[in-house]
Amino acid sequence: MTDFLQNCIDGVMFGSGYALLALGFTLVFGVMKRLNLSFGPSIMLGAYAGTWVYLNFSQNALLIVLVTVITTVAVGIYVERLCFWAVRRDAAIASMVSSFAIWMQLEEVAMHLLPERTYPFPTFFTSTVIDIGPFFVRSEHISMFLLTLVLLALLHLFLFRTRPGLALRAVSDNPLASTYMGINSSNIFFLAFAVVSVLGGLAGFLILSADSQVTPFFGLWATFKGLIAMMLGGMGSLTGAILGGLLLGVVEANAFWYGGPLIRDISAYLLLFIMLIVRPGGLVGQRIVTQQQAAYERV
Amino acid sequence: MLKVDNIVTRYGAIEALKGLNLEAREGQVTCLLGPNGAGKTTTLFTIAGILNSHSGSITLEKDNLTNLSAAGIVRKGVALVPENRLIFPQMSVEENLIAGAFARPRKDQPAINADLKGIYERFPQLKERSAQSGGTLSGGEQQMLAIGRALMARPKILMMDEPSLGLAPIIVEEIFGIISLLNKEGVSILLVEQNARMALKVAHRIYLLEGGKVTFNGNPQEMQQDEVIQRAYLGAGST
Amino acid sequence: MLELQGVSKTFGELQVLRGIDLHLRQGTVSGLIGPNGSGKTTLVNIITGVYPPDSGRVLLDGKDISRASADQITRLGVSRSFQNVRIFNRMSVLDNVIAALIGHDKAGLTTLLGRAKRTGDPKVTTARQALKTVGLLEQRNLSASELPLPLRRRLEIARALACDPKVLVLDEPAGGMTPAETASISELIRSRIAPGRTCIVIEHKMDLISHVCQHLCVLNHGEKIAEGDPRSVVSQPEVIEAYLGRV
Amino acid sequence: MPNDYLLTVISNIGMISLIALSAYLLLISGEISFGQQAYFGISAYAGAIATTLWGWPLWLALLFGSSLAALAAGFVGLLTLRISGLYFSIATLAFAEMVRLSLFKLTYQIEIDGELIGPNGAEGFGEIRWIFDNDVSVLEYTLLIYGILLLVLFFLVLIERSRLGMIFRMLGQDPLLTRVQGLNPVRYKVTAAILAGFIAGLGGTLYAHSFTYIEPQIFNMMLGVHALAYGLIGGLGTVLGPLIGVAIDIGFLESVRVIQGYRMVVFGGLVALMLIFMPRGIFDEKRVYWLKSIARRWFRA
Repeated sequence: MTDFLQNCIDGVMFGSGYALLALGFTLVFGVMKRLNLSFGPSIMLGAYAGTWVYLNFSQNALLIVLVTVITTVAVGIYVERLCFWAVRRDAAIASMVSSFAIWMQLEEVAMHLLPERTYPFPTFFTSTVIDIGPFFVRSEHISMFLLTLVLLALLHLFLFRTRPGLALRAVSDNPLASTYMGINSSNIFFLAFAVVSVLGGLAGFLILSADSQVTPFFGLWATFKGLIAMMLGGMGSLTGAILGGLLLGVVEANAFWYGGPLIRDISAYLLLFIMLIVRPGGLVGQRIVTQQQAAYERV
Repeated sequence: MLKVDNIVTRYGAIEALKGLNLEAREGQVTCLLGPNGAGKTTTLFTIAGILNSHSGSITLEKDNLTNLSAAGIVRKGVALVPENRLIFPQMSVEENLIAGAFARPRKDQPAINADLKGIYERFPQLKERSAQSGGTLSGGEQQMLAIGRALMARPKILMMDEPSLGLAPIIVEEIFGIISLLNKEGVSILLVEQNARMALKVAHRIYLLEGGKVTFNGNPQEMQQDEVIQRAYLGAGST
Repeated sequence: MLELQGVSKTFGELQVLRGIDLHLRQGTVSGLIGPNGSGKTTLVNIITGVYPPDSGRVLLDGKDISRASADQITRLGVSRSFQNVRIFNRMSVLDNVIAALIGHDKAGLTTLLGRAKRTGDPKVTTARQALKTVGLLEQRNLSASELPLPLRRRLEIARALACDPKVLVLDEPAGGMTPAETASISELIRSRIAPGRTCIVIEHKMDLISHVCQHLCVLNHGEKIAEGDPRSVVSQPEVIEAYLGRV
Repeated sequence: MPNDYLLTVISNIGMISLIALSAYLLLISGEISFGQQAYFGISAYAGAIATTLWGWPLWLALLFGSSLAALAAGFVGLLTLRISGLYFSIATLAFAEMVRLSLFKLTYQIEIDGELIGPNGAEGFGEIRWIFDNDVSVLEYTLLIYGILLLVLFFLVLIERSRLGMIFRMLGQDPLLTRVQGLNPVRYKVTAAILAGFIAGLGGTLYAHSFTYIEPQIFNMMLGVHALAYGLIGGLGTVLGPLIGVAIDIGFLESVRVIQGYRMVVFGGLVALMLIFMPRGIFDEKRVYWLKSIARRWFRA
């Protein structure tokens, strides 16, 4: 029982990282109704740029965070213009496949930047273990968890308390109507990608920093974890992204403890597969689906 | 007030508007009638900047609107109540209304709040449901919301695209009541409508569109005197 | 012919239909009117099997079809059009009608692997006939997406008609049309389509309703508030209050 | 005498074409599968086990591997009936990843000629010696691949012209509308999934015997999404579309030395640009229709 609870604590801590990644997916999906598969790889490229600066120039933490986030945003905007803005509005599949094509580009660029398999990623968390009764938590995980909460609160404020936030939600709700309100949807897509990339860059930095190393596989890893967490929670839902991230973290932590790394990975996919079959809307998505149906019936 | 001068608009190779002229006068209801595909909605979209015209000019009072961005045109004082209402289904009624004022500058906030109150006074049903999400409203209420939302932009001219589409006769009656009330309060309206009989009741001036061109313009009396037009636009069976 | 007994349906917390009874006689055109959100489209969706009713029964020729799926109901002879026109946009006009006929073939292996349009296939003749009835024969080789709205609505009718259905359901056949276009489609329905066929027509345009319907049913808030001869129904005060207004 | 490198590229094009065709078949019926690599992989392992460990002839192994793949595809198709669009894509991806990860656990070895042979988890599955044992030259094997590819193409052309093909395309445009034409989408969705699984399976067994070594890592998402991209590049209007896509990637880009090391940059950019201007590929429905009408006019003249 203690083991299980300890796993759950670890899972929640790590799941908060997944939640951040899922938020990135869910925001873009909510606004554009499209999947950005190259979200993970753009974070990876951002982290590579950060590592490159770390190895060659400076070990200043703030500078590396900045380089990571700015590169992620730049790559995110490149992806947005090429795979989303330029692609026809009615071709959602084309955008998804296109973002995948760019993924391969990004991976190759990263390999040219730093050709080795693994690089150390700067760690700025002092690693200590904190005991709480029979349980223990690593301090870097606590900082990650707290930072996630802060980012989440900021995102919520942005979406529900600011004008750009309102515009973003309007475009997400009815893109055509928002044009008539004088909202420039192209700018909003741009904004959504920028916001998501900032989130992604920070999430990537937190996760890699806790891990203290970076590999080219981080792109694949981040895309998959974010995607799974979003689908588990429900596509396009902010609450869903967070719940999905935490659920994924908890399930993985337990599967790892009782079965090892392979079982951990399989369990994540199995969970996703079952969720999609039994409850495609995810943890909170079902309610939204019904609401939409009711709205449709009335008009 | 709003002058459309010799506008040509194309969809790819197809010319949807072939040199269209019209004028909407201050304080009047101007109505566009015509068959499907005549270019009525295209005209509204071109004025609103959602489509770009190929040649010609559009002016509102002294402002040249030709090929401004959609956002810019809303800011100049043209608001559109779109076909099929197109409210924001997941956002609350209040958020829908606030979104309507999006093009107004931030310093207008006190005025925006006052306008919101004004809309609620005009449409008490919307106030009752201000926290409900837009998608849960009935068709007629959604149309009211769409009108209220457009008014939040404080437009000089309000363009309405088929406000009666798919609505029950009693609701159509109500919506046209709102239109003529707004007009009496001094709002200039450019109306596209299939329901010619209702439109004739509120319009000051009628434009008939056919194949991207104006084929007739005049006041409702003149239109009712012309038998050919009568038969074509009011329907054979109508009296 | 087609009979509804106590049909109810709820979406989430919203009760869209409450105990609807309806009886359609063979060969008559029945109008279904009511304010927006009164449940007309939901009723049609239940009749055509898009979803099942929560309670109550739908009988076609005395046979309970309320649990049958949409494809089974179509094969039993109920065809429909849609309020928001639905056509196969990446197919030609003729292929759209042939598509409807394919659904009525027996699904044996040889039929499935046989060519969709052999020369001299009776299906092509039937499809052309249906297009001719609605006046679309000349446009048969156009891509369906190129048709303007009034012709799309006609294509939907042709597609439904081609299968020679027992019951034909038209959901706002004149939606988005001008008075002249409405007059022309209502004449088409009255003279070419309705004779000898059981039809349900949903429409807000009372001109069309009074032109084509022999029977009228009014829904409000998911309940039937009036039914009977169109002329007497439209003069009932409840109907005027809920739907027509003082025209 | 054609050189072996060229032949390898050519046979590679043939085998990858099979998985691209399988993704294409689903694409035209309106489903985007990210998981066709699972069926490719299942059949690769099953087919290789059949010849190498059980000593079956290749044709039987092909049939066995592909049928197993079709069975799995049908099973997934049945489970995922209720979902479509993105949900379907992600579900297929999840299944494919489960298969790939399970292959890491698959150990089944038999001692043959004093050597342990068979799949061994992450170590992979080597010594698939059917080609050497039966003295089949690279050229002969390439011909075999293309023979099978031709058969599949012939079958797909047959389907395209048939009622079944029309039903697939109807499903791809509007499932609800298809349903109210009296067609049961359940039956046709599963049919499409099984056929697609079988075709991917053919590619899988052929692949295993051509490369003589397979490991779980080969059957990752990259393979599946490539398969999908090929159809979208070549065009969704004709069965030749996916083949053109494969030829452009493997045939053209792999052989142009100048872009060695930057192949993905070029390919990725190319795909992204193509999708902007032709979202349904080079030969989409419209262009195919146009070409056909030109051909008909030529034919008559």
